[in-house]
Amino acid sequence: RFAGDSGDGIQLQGQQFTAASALGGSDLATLPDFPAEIRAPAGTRFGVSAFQIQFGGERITSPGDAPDVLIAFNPAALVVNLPHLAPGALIVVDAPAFTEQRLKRAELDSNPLTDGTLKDFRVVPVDISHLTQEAVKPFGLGTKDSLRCKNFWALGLMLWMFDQPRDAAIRLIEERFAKDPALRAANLAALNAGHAFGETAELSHVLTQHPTPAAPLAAAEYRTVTGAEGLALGLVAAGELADVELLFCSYPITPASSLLHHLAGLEEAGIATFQAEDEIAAICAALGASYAGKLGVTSSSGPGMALKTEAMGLAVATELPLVIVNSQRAGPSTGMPTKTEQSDLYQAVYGRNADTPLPVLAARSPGDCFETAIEAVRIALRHMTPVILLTDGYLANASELWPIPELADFAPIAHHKPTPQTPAGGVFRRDPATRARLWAAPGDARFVHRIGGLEKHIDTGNISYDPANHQAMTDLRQEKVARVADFLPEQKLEQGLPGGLAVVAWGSTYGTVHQAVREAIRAGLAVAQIHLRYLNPLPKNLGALLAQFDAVLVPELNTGQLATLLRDRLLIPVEPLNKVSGQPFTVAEVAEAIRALARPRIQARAGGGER
Amino acid sequence: RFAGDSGDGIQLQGQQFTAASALGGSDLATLPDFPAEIRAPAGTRFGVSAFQIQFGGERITSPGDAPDVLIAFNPAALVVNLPHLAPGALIVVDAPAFTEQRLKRAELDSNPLTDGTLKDFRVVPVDISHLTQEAVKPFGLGTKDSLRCKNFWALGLMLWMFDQPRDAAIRLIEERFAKDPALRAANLAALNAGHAFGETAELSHVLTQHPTPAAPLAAAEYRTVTGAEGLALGLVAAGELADVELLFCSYPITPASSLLHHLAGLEEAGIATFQAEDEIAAICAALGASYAGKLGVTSSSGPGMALKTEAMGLAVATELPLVIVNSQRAGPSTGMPTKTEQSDLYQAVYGRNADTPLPVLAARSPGDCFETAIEAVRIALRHMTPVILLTDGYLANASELWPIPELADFAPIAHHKPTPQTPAGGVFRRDPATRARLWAAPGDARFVHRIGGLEKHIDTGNISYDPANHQAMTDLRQEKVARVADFLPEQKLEQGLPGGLAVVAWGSTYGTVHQAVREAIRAGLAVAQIHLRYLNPLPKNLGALLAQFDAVLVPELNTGQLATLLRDRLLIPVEPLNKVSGQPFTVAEVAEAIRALARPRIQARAGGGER
Amino acid sequence: MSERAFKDYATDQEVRWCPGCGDYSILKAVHRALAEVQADPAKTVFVSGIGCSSRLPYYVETYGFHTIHGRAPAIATGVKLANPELDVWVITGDGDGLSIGGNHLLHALRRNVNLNILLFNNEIYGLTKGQYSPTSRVGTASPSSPGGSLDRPVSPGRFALGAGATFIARAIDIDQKGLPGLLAEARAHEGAAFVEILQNCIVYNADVFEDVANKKTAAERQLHVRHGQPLVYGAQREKGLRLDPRTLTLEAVTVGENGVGEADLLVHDETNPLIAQLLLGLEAPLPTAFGVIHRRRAPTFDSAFAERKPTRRRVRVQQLLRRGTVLDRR
Amino acid sequence: MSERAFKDYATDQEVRWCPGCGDYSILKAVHRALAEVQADPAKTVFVSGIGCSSRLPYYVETYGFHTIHGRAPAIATGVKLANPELDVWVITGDGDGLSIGGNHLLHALRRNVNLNILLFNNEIYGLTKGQYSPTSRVGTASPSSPGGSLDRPVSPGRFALGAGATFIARAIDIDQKGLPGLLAEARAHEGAAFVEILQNCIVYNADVFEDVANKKTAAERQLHVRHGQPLVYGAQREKGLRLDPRTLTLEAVTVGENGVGEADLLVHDETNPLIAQLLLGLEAPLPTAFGVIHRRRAPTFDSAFAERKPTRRRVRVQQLLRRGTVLDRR
Ligand SMILES: Cc1ncc(C[n+]2csc(CCOP(=O)(O)OP(=O)(O)O)c2C)c(N)n1
Ligand SMILES: Cc1ncc(C[n+]2csc(CCOP(=O)(O)OP(=O)(O)O)c2C)c(N)n1
Ligand code: SF4
Ligand code: SF4
Ligand SMILES: [Mg+2]
Ligand SMILES: [Mg+2]
Repeated sequence: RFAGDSGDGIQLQGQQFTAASALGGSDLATLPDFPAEIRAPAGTRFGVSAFQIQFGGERITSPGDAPDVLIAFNPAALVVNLPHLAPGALIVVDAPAFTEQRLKRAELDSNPLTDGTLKDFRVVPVDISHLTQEAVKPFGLGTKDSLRCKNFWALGLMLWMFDQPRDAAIRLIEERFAKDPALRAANLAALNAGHAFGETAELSHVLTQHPTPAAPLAAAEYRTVTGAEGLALGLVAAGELADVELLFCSYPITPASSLLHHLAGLEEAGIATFQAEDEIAAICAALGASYAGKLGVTSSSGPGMALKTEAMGLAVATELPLVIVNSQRAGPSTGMPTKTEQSDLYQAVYGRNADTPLPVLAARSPGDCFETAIEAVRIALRHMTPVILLTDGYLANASELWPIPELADFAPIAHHKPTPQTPAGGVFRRDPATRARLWAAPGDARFVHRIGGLEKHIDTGNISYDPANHQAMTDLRQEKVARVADFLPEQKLEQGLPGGLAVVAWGSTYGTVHQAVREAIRAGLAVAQIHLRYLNPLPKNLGALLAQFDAVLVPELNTGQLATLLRDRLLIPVEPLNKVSGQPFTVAEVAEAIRALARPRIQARAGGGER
Repeated sequence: RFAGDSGDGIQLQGQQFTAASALGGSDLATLPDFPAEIRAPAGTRFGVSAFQIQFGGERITSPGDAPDVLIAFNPAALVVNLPHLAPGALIVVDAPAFTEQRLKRAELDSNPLTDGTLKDFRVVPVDISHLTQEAVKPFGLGTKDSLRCKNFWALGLMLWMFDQPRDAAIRLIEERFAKDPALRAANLAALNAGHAFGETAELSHVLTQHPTPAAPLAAAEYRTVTGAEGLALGLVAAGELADVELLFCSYPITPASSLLHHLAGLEEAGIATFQAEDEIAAICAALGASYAGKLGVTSSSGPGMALKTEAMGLAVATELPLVIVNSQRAGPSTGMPTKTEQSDLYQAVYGRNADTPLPVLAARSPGDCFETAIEAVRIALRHMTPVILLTDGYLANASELWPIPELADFAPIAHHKPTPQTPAGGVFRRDPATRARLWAAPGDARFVHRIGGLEKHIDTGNISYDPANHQAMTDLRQEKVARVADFLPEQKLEQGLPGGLAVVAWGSTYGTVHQAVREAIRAGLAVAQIHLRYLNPLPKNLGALLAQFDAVLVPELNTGQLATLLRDRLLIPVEPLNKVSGQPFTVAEVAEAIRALARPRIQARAGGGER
Repeated sequence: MSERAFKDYATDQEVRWCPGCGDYSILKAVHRALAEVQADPAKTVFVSGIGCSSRLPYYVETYGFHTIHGRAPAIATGVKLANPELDVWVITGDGDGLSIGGNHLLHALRRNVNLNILLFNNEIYGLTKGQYSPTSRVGTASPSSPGGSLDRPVSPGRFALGAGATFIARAIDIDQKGLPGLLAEARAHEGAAFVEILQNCIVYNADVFEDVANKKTAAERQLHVRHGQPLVYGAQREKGLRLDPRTLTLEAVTVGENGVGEADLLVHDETNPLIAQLLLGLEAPLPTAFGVIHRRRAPTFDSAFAERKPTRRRVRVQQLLRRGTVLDRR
Repeated sequence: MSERAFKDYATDQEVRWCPGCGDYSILKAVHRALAEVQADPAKTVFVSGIGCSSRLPYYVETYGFHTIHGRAPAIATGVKLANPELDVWVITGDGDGLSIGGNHLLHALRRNVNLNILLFNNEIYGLTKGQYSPTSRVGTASPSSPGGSLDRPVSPGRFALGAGATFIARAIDIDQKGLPGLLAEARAHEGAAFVEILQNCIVYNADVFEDVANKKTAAERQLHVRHGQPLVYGAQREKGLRLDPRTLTLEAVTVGENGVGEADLLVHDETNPLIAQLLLGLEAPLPTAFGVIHRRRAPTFDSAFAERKPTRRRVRVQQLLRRGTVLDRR
């Protein structure tokens, strides 16, 4: 929905669009892959919805569709349209238009951009008018005409965000302005400038989400939450559950930055944020904080994660708690920063020098980011170990309606800080259940000690080159991570019954896979869904669980990294379904793979019996 | 062998040792684990051989034993003893004693330390006299007495190098100097100072080597070579075989530094060395060199390798040739820099963000370092890809008698540099066999282009966010590495026959495993040895080869990294034998594991038949 | 070979910066400078890190390497050592060059590698949506510092001076008259040439340089230094800077007023690090210094390297293999 | 609490340096300084990187963190931000702090984090067996530079000045009289205190500082500066340094000779960066400057951080969860 006052020529534009496509000649309306893609997650409704908006704009709110988008050229346009917006909708505002005077004219006595009105929308303030004028300057239009190009600038931006090709829009412009080369050139320039802005400023793509099926909402209080918000809230919640203060140290990188930005706004909740000079300094500062008795948390993506691997080794060697959040993005190297991928699982599990194991978790949805963050902190503090939490660019920006949790429902988080009763010394006295050491920090006269990255004696912590001790420490490090599994819940089936095909996935593919499996089950196929939160160590019962199936399908947005892990750990054959295009799976893709492997439920039972 | 002129009191010392141990009361002689460890690789003959040296010093030269050691307190002592030394022997010289005047007295007109006389020994020049005097200063001895402490200083250094406990020596001193507290304290201080020197200066441990069984030497010309030398020579040889110049960029780290040091001495052979400010700069400079048309090579260990992982991603993304040598050491983190380990295989194969595959090779012996270096360069240039070559601290310092290769026997190395005939443009025109791109470098007007770490269009190389292109590029990167296997030799059995137990190993455990398997075969067990040089991709026939065996034993100096790889890639059960103590395997350890799994050959055949 | 026009140095790639971004004018100045010196595209390489600024190589019709964040100086050093013939430019930003990349910049400067280093200083992380950078002023409100940043900023020029840079210059994006020539001077310098270019990020840090950039007041706020010339500025070039020898600080004076003559003004000496320190330390109300602030001759790392370590092969490996004692068992 | 003797700050660990290493005397001075200020071991933390120098924390009876190569300033920053109560020392070397760690050192200094940073400068990589370092002089022969190093060295002090350091001092390992007091001053400074300590690596770079260290000539070669005092040195303290206001350089003069009086000598002003630049630029035959070369007050990062970003929990998370529009479906 483009909204502004008529002066902006919105109606005119609307008519133009309508006319153009009414001819039936509009490429937009006839993009060949349109019908097929109609349920696609990659926000491909944009083209369509954009036009629905133009054709009087009926809103689309059913789950599984592109979130509503509002482009507000002035305050009035914003407030008038606000009520119609789906929670979590994306709002692009022409920032400078929000002047005192314009606010008054809209009968507003405070600026909605800053007074919190837009708290649960994603707002992108941009100087559209100015940027458009700059873009069309070369074509020497009058101010009025230049300003009219705003709409195509905005369209360009949206095409970027919804990840759509520009050609259709370009042809539309060419048809429309065939007679006026200046206007044509100007509008093309505006379209491209808007698109370029999205790319240059690394604005994330808006991805349609497949939340858990839209069962009638259970009775509860709901709010919207994005993955980044979920993580931020989960981290501070965990701090409260553990009664530990947090220091979040990070260096900006797309798409991880949004977590930094959210936490910077939550500093009253027992967390402080530090923007370091690079990712190495960020994880080092976080580790320093953990050494000093506050929980250090760091966060990054892609190349930034690679830089943190050396310091992770120090965290493992010194047995300090640390939470490392990885918002995965498309690679290798800089790759496609704004595109999503699940390709850092290998790195999380295996990507350090020497035998340096650590626990790895992954979140499945924006709301689940909250719980997974709490789990990550719980494991880090209970086992005195660094923990990697995997999310991705898609989750970070996706938003969903979320039943507001009651913190009281979460078990408090235990940690190993010495109490007044703890006898002095014995920093390396170990908890029998977890083999975790004491979390003794400077300031406490009872535990003055030295520690570092050189191999240390298992009991005294002093430097030791003793072969037997190194073996013992290596075994200890393995065992500490292995013992995390003793505390994990049994792996459950998300849906479906044993026997037949198990679809095993992790991370942000949850919604898509869930929908595909549901449809398959409805179609009578013997399929069940297993979704993993804990990737290292794997839940103890996973092997036994999978043994009840004839086949295992592993859909991943990588070249088969979980598949590798399952083959190695469980020594079972698995069928990988891989997609590495920077796009999430479509339900259709997963459904097709399921059809190829699953059999009707009846035979399946027998099949299950054969084993 | 301690050598110096009588003034140094060597004879006196010798007598003292003799006396002390002749009593049979010497703890050294009766260290409980001595007999058991007598064949151990960890240079444990030292204690014994040290005493043999004292008892008139018969030299031990049979392979599989501690290399001879000479401590020369002056030039005369050096030259007199030189002829008696095994090639590759370790020489610790009291550097300042090599004065003009002393050289004259030894009838030398040039200084053997600098005139190349010692080219094929490992020489450690240390200011022993001075360091000893400094160490014993507090005890106010006369110069003469202080200087006598030199021997215990040297003993301390050797105990470090041969990785022996000091307690026995300490008791020896205490017995000997029971009556003279000052002398006792001084000699103890000297002993500790010498030991501390070894540790502080990160002097590598001397490890006994198990070269391939001492079959009577085949007719050939031999020289000694350490692993580091082998690598250095292999790299320059490869440069000549490819007719490409090399730029070696590195940052010092134990044990990788020795490669830098050797190459710094070979700069006339078509390689230049650049000491960068850190490991990141080192790999980046090397990559810059490859971009500019020379082959970049970088080298590191442990924590330094972790720092290089980000830039490896850029090398994969830009498809530039690069050789990365990893001299593995004990970790995690700083760990035990001077101890050996094979624990970076996970990192080499999986340790990067995103799907970023690259070929991985490992050397098995000092001489094999030469060939493996050539292979690494061959693959990097043929496939336009970064390559990781794994060696370790043990190999880097171990030395063996090596039949001097004829460079003419090696196939020339092909690369993808444009020729005068190559049509302009088309930097990304791909070789059909390898899918490698053109190695076009600045300076050539025909191929002016831009490249970087953002995803690039598979044909034009321009930045591309197109999903289909990213999928295509991801597949291409996988395929490029997979196709390396098309060019690899068939995996052979080192010894033994199909059926029964296969012992599959990689890297520096070769000698030990070879000896253990040989003994088992002689004992009539159904065992065969498979040693892998190519770890990623694995040789195509490995699966078929292993299918001919009933069981697979995988001995590794890590927690089971190759075992993981084999289970995942081949989906076969394997029996890991892991040791992570910073020490190489002993033949006994491997032999025992073999006995536990192998059956007599006769049954094995049948066993083999059962399949 | 026919004369190349500055347009010939533009590529066919769509320029991806926000309209009005200062990077456009810098790009134009780069094209102009390359034309001015008739640079050979085949022998010219632009190496950049990551950031809006670091996108520049895609828009210059020479060889270009868009590398990873902060590492351009290290990669460029490798390029230069591998082929000293090349004219190597490094394009970086205040985040790329001074936050994550500070160490490599330090070492490229102190080694005096013959690189032309352009640091686009917009006092913000543009590409990642506007977080404060190491050059942002205290109190900068940004997505990562909603309450205002707390870090004291680093001065790119003083950092370069401390690193031992042999060429330090400052310019501003909009100065199309002066910038191309300055870039040509940087290129001409034998050694690491460091040029800080004040650049306007109109989206995330608009007009942060307004105080010096504003055309109306520019004459009063900009001090353009020239070797051997007194430090004068002002609309009528009536103002000048005088050194107080006791406090070793600069004070603004008006020539002609209370007995001050041109002779009393400090004369710029490019080769004097003390004067560089003074000029780089100028703060409002005193004007900001532009132009070549420091320049001195010093051996370059790459030429020493090329001379002492030619990669050319001078011995055959077979000889090396047979060096030292050989045990003949034939 | 009873008085702590300097021996009480030693640990039970066997000291692992080569006999005669300058690190021993620095360690002793550290023990002395801690005793002098009666430091509380529980509230004192020594953070180091990797290197011989970085082994020091094992030998000091306080909290100690021997981290990874070059990262000590970053880790120490985290320690200080997490608990501003702590007295945090950073122990580093010329390789650890200026080669791999240059960037973190730069940012700790420009942020002015309240750390006491001791850089042991032996102009060599000791721990890794003697390769040349970024402070090694051109031509240094080492295992990685058998033909002599080619890199121009960086000056730790000038680097610190360029980074905006608020406290810069220089000392020499053997100066047991002055060193403990200087360390106490560094500790007293509010902000990042940077102390370069010339240290003799007797094994790999023996006597590289002989020229200044030699007891016989020390008086002539060492200039000990004191705030507000003229720059005098020499056996009879008869020599001094005078500023030539035209060239802005320092020249050696003899007081009493051809009409030079004490009044003509430059008076040290710790707060003046220009004087710091002059002192840090002194080269033979002029003496080397020791003592507090630069010191000025500036807000510290950690105090601003503690004030603006207390980690104390001020709202309950449950409230945050319910912020914004809530959709009630009960
Ligand atoms: C290793 C790594 N860390 C972080 C990032 C994210 N990142 C890209 S550009 C940038 C900062 C750019 O700032 P600057 O250098 O000033 O360039 P500008 O966009 O302002 O021109 C950051 C943090 C990255 N790409 N890689
Ligand atoms: C990441 C990493 N790179 C390299 C090394 C090897 N290393 C250890 S100490 C050191 C240099 C030490 O030099 P300096 O800081 O001057 O300390 P010194 O030993 O001279 O006191 C190096 C290169 C390492 N431990 N880690
Ligand atoms: S974000 Fe700022 S720096 Fe980047 S292109 Fe836009 S205006 Fe320029
Ligand atoms: S190597 Fe040098 S710096 Fe290291 S302990 Fe020995 S003398 Fe000291
Ligand atoms: Mg910037
Ligand atoms: Mg040093």
